[in-house]
Amino acid sequence: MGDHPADVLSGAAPAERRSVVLDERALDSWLRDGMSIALGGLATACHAMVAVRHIARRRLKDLTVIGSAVGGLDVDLLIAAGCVRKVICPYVGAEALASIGPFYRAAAERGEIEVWECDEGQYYTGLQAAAQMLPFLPCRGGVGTSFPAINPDLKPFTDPLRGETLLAVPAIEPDVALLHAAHADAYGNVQFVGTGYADRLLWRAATRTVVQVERLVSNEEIRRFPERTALLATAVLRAPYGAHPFSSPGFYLEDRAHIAELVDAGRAFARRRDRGPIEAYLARYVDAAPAHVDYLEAVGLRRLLALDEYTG
Amino acid sequence: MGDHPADVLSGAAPAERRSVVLDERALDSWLRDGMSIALGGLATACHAMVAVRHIARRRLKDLTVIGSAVGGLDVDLLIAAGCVRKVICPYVGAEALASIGPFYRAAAERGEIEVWECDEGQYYTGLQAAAQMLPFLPCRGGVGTSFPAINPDLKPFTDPLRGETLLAVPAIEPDVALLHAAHADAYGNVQFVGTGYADRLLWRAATRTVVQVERLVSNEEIRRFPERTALLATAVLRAPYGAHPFSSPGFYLEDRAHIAELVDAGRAFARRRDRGPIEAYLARYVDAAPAHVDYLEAVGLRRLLALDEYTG
Amino acid sequence: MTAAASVKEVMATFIARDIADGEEVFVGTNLPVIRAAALLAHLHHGPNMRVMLAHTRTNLYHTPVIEHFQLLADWRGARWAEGYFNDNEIVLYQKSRRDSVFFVGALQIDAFGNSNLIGLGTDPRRLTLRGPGAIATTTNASHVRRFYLYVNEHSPRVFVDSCDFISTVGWAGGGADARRALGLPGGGPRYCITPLAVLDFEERSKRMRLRSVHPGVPVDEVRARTGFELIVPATVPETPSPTDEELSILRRRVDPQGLLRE
Amino acid sequence: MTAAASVKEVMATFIARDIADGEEVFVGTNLPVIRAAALLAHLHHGPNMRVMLAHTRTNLYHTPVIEHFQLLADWRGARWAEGYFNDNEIVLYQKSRRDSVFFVGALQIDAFGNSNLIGLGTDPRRLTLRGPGAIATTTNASHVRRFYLYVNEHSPRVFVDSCDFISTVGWAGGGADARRALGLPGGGPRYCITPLAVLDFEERSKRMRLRSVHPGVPVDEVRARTGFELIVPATVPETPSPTDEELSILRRRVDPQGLLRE
Repeated sequence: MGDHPADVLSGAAPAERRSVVLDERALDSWLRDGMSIALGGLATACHAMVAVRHIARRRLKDLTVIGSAVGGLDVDLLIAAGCVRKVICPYVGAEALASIGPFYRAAAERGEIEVWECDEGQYYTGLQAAAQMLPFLPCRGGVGTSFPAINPDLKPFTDPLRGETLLAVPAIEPDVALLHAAHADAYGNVQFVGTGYADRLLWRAATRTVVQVERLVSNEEIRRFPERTALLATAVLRAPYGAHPFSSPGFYLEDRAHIAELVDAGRAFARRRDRGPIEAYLARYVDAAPAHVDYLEAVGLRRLLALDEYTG
Repeated sequence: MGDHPADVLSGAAPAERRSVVLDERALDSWLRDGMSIALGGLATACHAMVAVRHIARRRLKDLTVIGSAVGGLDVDLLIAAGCVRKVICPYVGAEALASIGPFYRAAAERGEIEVWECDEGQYYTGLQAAAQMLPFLPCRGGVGTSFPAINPDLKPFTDPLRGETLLAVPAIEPDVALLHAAHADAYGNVQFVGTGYADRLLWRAATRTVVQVERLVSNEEIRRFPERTALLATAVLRAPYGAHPFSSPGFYLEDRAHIAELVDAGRAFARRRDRGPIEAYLARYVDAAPAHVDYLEAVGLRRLLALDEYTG
Repeated sequence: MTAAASVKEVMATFIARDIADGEEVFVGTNLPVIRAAALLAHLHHGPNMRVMLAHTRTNLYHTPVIEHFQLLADWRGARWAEGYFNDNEIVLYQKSRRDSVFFVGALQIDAFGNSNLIGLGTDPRRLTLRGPGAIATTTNASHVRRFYLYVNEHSPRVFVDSCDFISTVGWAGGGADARRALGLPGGGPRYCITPLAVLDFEERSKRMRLRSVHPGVPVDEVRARTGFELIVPATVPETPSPTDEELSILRRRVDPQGLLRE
Repeated sequence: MTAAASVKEVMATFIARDIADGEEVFVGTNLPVIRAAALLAHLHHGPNMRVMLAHTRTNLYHTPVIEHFQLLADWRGARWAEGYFNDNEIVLYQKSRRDSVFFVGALQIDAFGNSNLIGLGTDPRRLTLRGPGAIATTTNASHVRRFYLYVNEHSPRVFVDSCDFISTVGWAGGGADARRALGLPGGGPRYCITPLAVLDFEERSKRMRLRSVHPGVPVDEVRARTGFELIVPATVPETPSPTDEELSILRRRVDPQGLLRE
């Protein structure tokens, strides 16, 4: 019965509803070597970069990184910092700004990371299985392709009812999901500007969910539009401009110049195995910026304010 | 290539965006004997009663009725009218107003309808399979129970990855879903007041979806809060008070006196096989009311206006 | 100062004390005792509980009086919402709600807490009594950390040697390992609450055991009105009554209409 | 009156004419020809098309000029939204979008339209070239009524005898029954559009066949730059050029920046 919370709690009830707002420094208690970490957002938008930089700063090791379905350079940065053992992601890159993540490509080609080869259908099927507490879910996408040969976790089987061949996709189970959203209240009610991509599913699949937000708002503001509440975070981190250098819907656009710095550093490494540029990048934007505000200062206020969606 | 819409269309492009607003009388073209029909809403709320009464009026035969997860007396009415061959629904009733649908109970006990025995987990799993175009999806709920014995469509199998025993649930594929919502524009953009229960999933699983709405609104009003658009209807039917005698969130409460009429008619039939009361009910509210407005007049304006959520 | 607690108030209090802060509760409609238990736990010691009401999630810790709604889908219950949820999500996405406090009603319950909402009879195509159906009990009870059996009637026709059909697994054929053997991750039934008593499950065999009798109920009556061999310890305590504080929350904030005192 | 159409404008027009009113199109970002084709179809003859842009669904039939956004997640593209969708829903819920017009890019394509986005090499653990990955092509191409192969390069290294890896099934080993045999409900690849030509699939064998060459492209060049035996009919027409109306929609409403004329 130790599984029963009533036995765990001392019986002394807290007098008030608890805030789940997290201090940046407390991120350490949520993250450790070897974890399986899901990263929210999509492509060049809404990645939880405060948390990602924190991981890079700590040089956590052997992470399994579950990037978003169209994974961004958030994944690339973690690979650059040497934190990643395995990537579960149907794509890693920044579209026109980098057709593929340079660190991802180099590390994959050199066998320095394991790539769990999948398409978005297989990826979402695995997360769905975790959310439903099922050992697997079936998927048709991949039948007749090289996926089962490349990724033996994707196992062809005969469906027990109609005898069709499908792929069995094992549950993809993040220990923690790291997301970035528009706002939340102190109790973890998270609302997006925009669609939230697949962040709801990452939350459903993950054991815990830490959400960075542009704004902390009152509980009353949440109750004003309850239909907009997308998920209930285990912990909330106030992080204005927290998706930088990526965009945050309704707040700011991606910082292309900054992204170019990262991509160029990646290409130097990919082409010449020259880690100079990325070490300089990490030194300046990660190691020398222990707090998020330090990072924002390093980027510079003028740059940040220039990222506006409509005057930019 | 006959499957390719370009070959089907005459090539002459319509000059303007087409309205999908339906005239009540056109409901016939959407419904026929033997169909598999999903009914939206939940328990005592938001059932598509204009469409349900239309089916009853036509005395359609041999329908497979997929009620909502907590099915209401909408299902019972169709059974009373002799339209139903098979019911796929984890519950049929009206809670405190009728712990179980009296016609449903009587017909089931007398073997006059087939009950596809399931719980909500199995029910939603089957709909999810249809929405994903999969022949089946696995479900854990039901392992160790009598469900597979009672409903052989729920087939125990060994999961191909971890070897767990799960139930394979076949796709539940509605030919048409009949829903009731708050409002929609002429192009089928449907928005709810409230959660929409599981209506989104019924839409995803069904081949076509007809939605009754309390209000038709402009496309501009839809675009004002696009995050509230829940689904895209194949056809929209204007139906103020169209969920009566059930409630419509934000518009009116259930009509308990009217529901009692129906329940009493059901009990007369269940206890004494006396069809008198239900025939009288059908004559008055279904057959003598060819149009929705005829039905509303039969119910009476005073009664309708008395169903207000806060002055009621 | 306060009048003596009714049996239903005692039952609600027993359940409320077993619900921990931070857990998820559904404020039901049809069963006043369970509704009261959930709200009493929330208002008395559960400021961080997730309160599910009319398909919304909320927190009512500072709501002075919580109006009773008789129907599940009564939209007026959504006025306090912090978030909405879809019915299919709540049933399929079990991982994010393993700490949901779940209750299972039944037409029949056997000695190992297996239960039946399907119906009575031998031929499922011709039930002598068509039951209401399993609603979400089968799937939820397979996954949640624990659940409670709750019945409004304590009689030999409810507590039977063997259910005509099983819609929700308790401890299957018995034994602490029974659920693991079936691959059910949920913790199984913790207590069975009836108008006469609280029953639990003996640790090794997982057979039903008399845990406490409600005030004024003789042990022999419980034994007599249970259709199977009930484990009865040498001494059976009385189900504890609510404190003045609990009773005052119940009567002023949760149940001013007095549904528990009818 | 209007300047001659560019090759990319010809390609966009060919695709646009093949898209029917009422179908669903994704307004992509990275491939200007596909973006232009989708919008041209919508504005020219598709007032009822579902236009998917920045994870929203909309209708732009009366939008005078449609600004080009370079990035998939550029939120400014959501300004016209009639509804939002989640990325996971769009990929998993295939039934409600079988009429989605889908495009598949590739590093390699074989004679039966099977394609590869995974990478080049023999050992998947040590690819000589790590590809971008399959994104949603594998699952979508398995289900949608038809899809198009689209490449920016027509050369023997793209059109190969056999792909190093297959991420998306075309006509598998060939034959009109190949996909049914695999249990894939989708209709398979309809055309392959390249900077030189439009290729289709011979009805019986489902081998790739030269359907038309773009203005000024010799048939021999296409044959020479295709790494496998291409079926070449006796007479090969030229890919039709846009009408003045189509060209004016392209240049005034869809692509005023002239991305298709670079």
